[in-house]
Amino acid sequence: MAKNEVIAMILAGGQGSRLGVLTKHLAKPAVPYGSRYRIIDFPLSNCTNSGIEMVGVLTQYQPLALNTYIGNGHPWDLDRNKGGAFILPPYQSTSRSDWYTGTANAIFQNIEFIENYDPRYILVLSGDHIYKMDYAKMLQAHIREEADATIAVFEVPWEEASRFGLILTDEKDYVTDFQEKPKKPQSNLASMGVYVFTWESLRKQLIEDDSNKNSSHDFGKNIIPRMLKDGDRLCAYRFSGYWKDVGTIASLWEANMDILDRPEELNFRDRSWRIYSKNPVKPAHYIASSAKVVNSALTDGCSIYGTVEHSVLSNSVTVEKGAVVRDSILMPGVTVKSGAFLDKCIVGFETVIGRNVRAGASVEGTCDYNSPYCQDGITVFERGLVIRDNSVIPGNCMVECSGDQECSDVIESTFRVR
Amino acid sequence: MAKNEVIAMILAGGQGSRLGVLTKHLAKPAVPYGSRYRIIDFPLSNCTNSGIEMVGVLTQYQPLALNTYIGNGHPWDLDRNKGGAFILPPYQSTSRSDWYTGTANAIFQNIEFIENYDPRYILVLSGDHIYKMDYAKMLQAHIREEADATIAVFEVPWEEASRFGLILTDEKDYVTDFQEKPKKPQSNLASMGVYVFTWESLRKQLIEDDSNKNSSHDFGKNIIPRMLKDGDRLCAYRFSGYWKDVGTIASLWEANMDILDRPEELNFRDRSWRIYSKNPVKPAHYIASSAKVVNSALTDGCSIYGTVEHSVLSNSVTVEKGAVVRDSILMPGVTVKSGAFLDKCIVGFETVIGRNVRAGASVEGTCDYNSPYCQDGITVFERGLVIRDNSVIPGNCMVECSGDQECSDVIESTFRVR
Amino acid sequence: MFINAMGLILADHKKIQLGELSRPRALAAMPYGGRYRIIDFMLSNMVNSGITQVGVIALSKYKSLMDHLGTGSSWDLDRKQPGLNILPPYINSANVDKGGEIDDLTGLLDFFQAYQYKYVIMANSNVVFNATFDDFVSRHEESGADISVLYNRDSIRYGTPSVILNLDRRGNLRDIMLDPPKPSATRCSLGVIVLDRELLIDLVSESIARGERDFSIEKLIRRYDEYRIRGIEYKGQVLRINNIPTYFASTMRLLEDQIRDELFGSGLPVYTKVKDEAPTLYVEGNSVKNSVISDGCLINGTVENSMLFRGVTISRHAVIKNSIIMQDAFISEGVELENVILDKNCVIRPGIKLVGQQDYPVVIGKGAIV
Amino acid sequence: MFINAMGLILADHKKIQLGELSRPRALAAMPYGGRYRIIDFMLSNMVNSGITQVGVIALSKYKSLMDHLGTGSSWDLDRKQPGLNILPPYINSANVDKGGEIDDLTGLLDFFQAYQYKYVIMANSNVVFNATFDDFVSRHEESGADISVLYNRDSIRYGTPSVILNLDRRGNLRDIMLDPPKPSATRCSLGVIVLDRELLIDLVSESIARGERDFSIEKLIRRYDEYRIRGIEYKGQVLRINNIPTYFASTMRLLEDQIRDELFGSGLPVYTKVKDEAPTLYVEGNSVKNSVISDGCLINGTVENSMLFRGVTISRHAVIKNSIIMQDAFISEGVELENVILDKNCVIRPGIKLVGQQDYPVVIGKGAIV
Repeated sequence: MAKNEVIAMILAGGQGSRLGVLTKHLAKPAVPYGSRYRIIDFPLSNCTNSGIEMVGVLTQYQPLALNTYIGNGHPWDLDRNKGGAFILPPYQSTSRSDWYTGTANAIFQNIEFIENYDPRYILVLSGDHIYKMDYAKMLQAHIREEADATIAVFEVPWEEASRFGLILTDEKDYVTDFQEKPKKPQSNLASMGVYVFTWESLRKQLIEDDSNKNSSHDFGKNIIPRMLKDGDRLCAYRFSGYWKDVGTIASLWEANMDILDRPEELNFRDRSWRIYSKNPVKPAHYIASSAKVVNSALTDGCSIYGTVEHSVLSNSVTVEKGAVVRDSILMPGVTVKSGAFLDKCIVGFETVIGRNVRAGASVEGTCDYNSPYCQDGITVFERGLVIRDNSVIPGNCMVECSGDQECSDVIESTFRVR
Repeated sequence: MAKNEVIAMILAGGQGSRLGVLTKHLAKPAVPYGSRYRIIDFPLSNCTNSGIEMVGVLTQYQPLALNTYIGNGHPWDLDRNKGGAFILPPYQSTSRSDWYTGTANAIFQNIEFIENYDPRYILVLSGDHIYKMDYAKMLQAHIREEADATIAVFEVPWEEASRFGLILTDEKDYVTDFQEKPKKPQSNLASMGVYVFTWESLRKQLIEDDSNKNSSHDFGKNIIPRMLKDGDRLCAYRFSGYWKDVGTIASLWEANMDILDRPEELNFRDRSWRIYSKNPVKPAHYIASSAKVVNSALTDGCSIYGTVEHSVLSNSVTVEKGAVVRDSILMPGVTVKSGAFLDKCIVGFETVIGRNVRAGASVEGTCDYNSPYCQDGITVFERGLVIRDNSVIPGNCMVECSGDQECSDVIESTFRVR
Repeated sequence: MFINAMGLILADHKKIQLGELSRPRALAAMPYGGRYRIIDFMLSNMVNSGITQVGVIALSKYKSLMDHLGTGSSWDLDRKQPGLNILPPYINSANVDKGGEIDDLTGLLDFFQAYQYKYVIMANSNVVFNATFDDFVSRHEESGADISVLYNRDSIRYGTPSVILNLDRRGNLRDIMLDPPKPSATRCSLGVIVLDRELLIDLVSESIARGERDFSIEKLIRRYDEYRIRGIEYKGQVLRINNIPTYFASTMRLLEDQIRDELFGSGLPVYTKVKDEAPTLYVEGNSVKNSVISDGCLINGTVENSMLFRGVTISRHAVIKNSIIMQDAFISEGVELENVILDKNCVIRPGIKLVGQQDYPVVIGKGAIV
Repeated sequence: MFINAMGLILADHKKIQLGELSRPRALAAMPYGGRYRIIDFMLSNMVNSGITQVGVIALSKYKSLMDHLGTGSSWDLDRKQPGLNILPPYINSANVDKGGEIDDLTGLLDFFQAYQYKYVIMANSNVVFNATFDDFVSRHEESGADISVLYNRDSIRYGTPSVILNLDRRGNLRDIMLDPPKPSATRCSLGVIVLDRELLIDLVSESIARGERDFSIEKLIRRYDEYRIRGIEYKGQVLRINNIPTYFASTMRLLEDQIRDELFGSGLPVYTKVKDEAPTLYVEGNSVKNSVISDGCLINGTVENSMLFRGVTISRHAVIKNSIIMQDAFISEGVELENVILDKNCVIRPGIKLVGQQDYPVVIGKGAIV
């Protein structure tokens, strides 16, 4: 099979509003994860490791950070002469000019792009899942079964099944029906949002779907059910291994903690399946004599003089002497000043936590920033804030600078993050 | 000066509707020119040769061909780790989602992109001019004069001056006033659409301009006059050498013929200022024993068995035995079948001219395809057409397949061009 | 699903010398076909087969090869795990000046061990054809042979070295003849083999243990008594370059429509270094017949039955017949050349006349001013 | 406007050997500072100065250097006009096996002649600092000197070779002393010079004409009688690597906040080869104090006053003190190391104890299993 017989299309356009301030300035796939990575590193690296060299990234909402991050695709070895990584935003043509209105519509609007490469198969991926998967194997199964569509599924515990979109299959793992977050699950196979389509079959469906005014132009809601109705051959492909949707604050926090608590499941040290990412060009990190670092993940450019426990730190984080960081996620460039205490916090790019600030799950107090997006005591800080010394911020808060009001009782000032 | 103190922004978003079918499927900057090139090769190569490594390409209309053509920027050495070539389409953010409404608005919407790199100067270029220019020298003049804006100007013959946007200057070449295509020119210095701005000054103007509802958000019409009014220092920078706007069918034809008639002015063999382009990966061209090739430019992949006179052929063109091509421009992949005669024709990608077809300026007859965009007897063929054998098509026609009606008395069939 | 192989190209061949043309460069780096080097064809075959790791082993004069291959970007081999590995003789003494030990087989072994591919495709640098190796590898796989070697039935004699394979009815290699005066078989090796990477590692390790420094495809396939070696026929067009006359003759065959069509019209691109030359300009008064012309030329004079490389200037009243003019040559006014091979960067002064024989062209070395 | 210079880095130095660490690699390719090779600093200085054409001349053992530099993409030097030119000894005989002639100065001359830059900045590979050369070049330009050489006033003795410059009041070089027992001046050359490309071409051509094969910065600046050579002081932090004790000592200085700040906190990035390692995991029960730790490590044990390169595993109950542990080392349970330098890919078996002296660390060679 020639390398360009398959094109991967990564859906990276959604706003990801359930991540609150974390996606205020950038698209969800560009959110930092796991100390060294951004979420989109996972589908991109999976493509590279699966030998897929033609990848379209469908962007729409706040694409700048994502564009700049992906650049020419070099970090993922996707700076290929033929193919490579392509950013695909909406565009104007003589006949129409539309924003993408759904996942299927985004692919529909790029039919011309796809046909330029004349692929036989299309791999449709989400830009917001954490997993390591060999798509080539799934593709082989799809080809072997002569399927029109193959849906990757993942066995979940029965008691959690009702939280997922479920796939019902027969004994040969052909798809027979769906259940979207049902109260009474009839299956424990959750769809991973990873699809292989035979392009000819998908193309037909996309064109029909486009003219259907009642459709919301979504793969899960419209295209797949329609294919089943039309008698297309739909297969389930069972995946086992670590997989996590990081669509909420709570799941993003969990997925980060998993690399500390379940390191064997998502082993980043496995050199046969590296996760590539854009390198920050920083020196190795430094742990001072006054520091204590336990059960944590760190990367280049960090300087630790304080205590870091069960936390995930991105590059260039400074934790000053006497500061304590626990169960937290610190994004690139964060500074935690001396005497500060963070418990179950997620801190955005370059935010400075002032001296003796106390914030997070175990901190008691009241706060103007309570947010429905925050649960389980997690407190989130927007990027580019300077938090006043001695502030007290309890759990379940989303500390942000809203509109004109740049400062508040806990925000001393804000600055522009480049 | 550090390399990233200047960012070049190439305006490549316009539809270029005066080029008719040539821009039906692709943006004007992606139109082939001069046998080996696309129009945008000129500003891109000028940037590379001037040592400018940070180039934003503002796209909007039919960007796919342009995106695919520019790819990772490698052909122009713009696949840089920091900077390089960036495609900048319109996008959605939390606060707004707009298409670009003017040249200045396009830059305005990318203020965040620009500020990411913290430049001191911005070079604003058009994506549709043919010229070789050292922007570094212009930049030096701008810095030396401590100007807020520097406008490249070009001396035109007085009798043609009324066709251009003119710049009036004082004895020190400071700009004093403008005339847009005036009946009575007071200057013979035409603006080339090449500007250097001090970013701080431009930024201020862009923000003010954005809130002005009467503005059409255009550099020439709004920003520059406003700067003059505000007392900013505007300098003219004189350029001498070949320069041509290829906005019309006639000027595109002329600019192509210039490489045959005035080869010393736009010398592509000059290795100190190469024009880079994406290589088609084709073998060297072949001239058969039956062929006659005079006063013409050819490139890789061509096979010539017939007669080619005073014409410019892009890659992979076939001219069969007994065919005659004169004063014409054949874009990549065109086939001219035996016995055909083309006179002053521009033929789009991969179109097949049938046997014994007679078309162009010196051909007499009537035709349904008369077009106001075609002048001086030039006849244009859309890409992807198969022209019926023995068709007769006079000059000033634009042969295209419109909508559902795929065939006609001269079009036998159409096909998809990849 | 993708071809599970890595490639190795032997850039030199002990028995192949192209006289003056070989002086500045390895065989693989020989300019060929207007805009190519010979290696471009094999490298493109590998890349078009989906191979992304290629080693090129050069014994000497590898500088021009390195200049040509660069970062490998023209072949899309500029990858994070380097796609293109030039394996020069590895000098591991402290100071070569004092006569360092050349240890190339060790470097080769390191290269094979660095990757996990199942197969290695090894090729010499004296054949030109355009094909993928998918079919070759799957036929090798099906047969269960240890080594498979490509051959064809050349109707034209290409001169030495010809390696004639004697196969039994099942296609197993039974004997090899080198340059036989009266070959009893017509199967002529293309110098392209496929074998298990693990087997190759064993064979190379064995050679190192024996203190050998020599390594060639011919040597490997001589072991037909120990290993099961199969011949697989390649039926497409092959051009061979074994000496100056065959270099000249095979170039002239590129003027035939059918040969060009097989080599370049198959849909499998032949990649080469991008040079960003200008289009070629044909000036009033020129006359070009039956010739292949590369980009960047300026043609005022007459060119017939010839091959022009990139950037050649043919001045007025110059007449070029049956000749190969390499890159950036400057042919002055009134020059007459017939049956001439001009290496790169030559300048032929006004009025000079050079005439060779069709079988023995005149060869002018690189950069000569005549 | 942009700095009008090309760069040349001398990857080897005749007088600098780092014992066992030098066996597999050139000086420039010596691992340093956790994730770097020594050359990364000078290469980054050049790139940060806007230089886009750099030659690296290696006399031997250039394979590890080539592996590290790759296509040059980490330094953004993977350009169409190759930004990074590794100039190995150019072997131009037909067969190196028979003892080819090493002709490196000719290759060097070709390199300088291939570009049109006004200046060349040449540097040795035994100094580490972080700066651009803008100021150096403009001071050289203003002074009108033929050659300018950077020096500093080291308060620490770095051992031989120290090249002490004797300048007159105007800053012109009057005398050079190599390793003087009692230096009368404290200006110690950094082994970094700038000069006109044209002048350098003359000087190299002259050397070739004389049949010389040796080429060094020290040799060029010895010609202070013929040329006007100026010293320019560099006032920033410099670390020197002249032998194993200074390699060890200068690494240990990277544990000081102020030194790290000057070398990495200036805003001028230090580029190196991207390895895509995992983040480093600190497991329950570890204890790390005053150490620099690179990506991809897994730390269960105790690490104090040490430098860990990428991908190191420290098992439980292992204790590492005052040591340099290079890439991918595996330290088993209960190991104790103190004042040790472990080269790449070493495995230290359970319970092993190695203790060196602070001035004379124990050095374990690449890939050793102890």
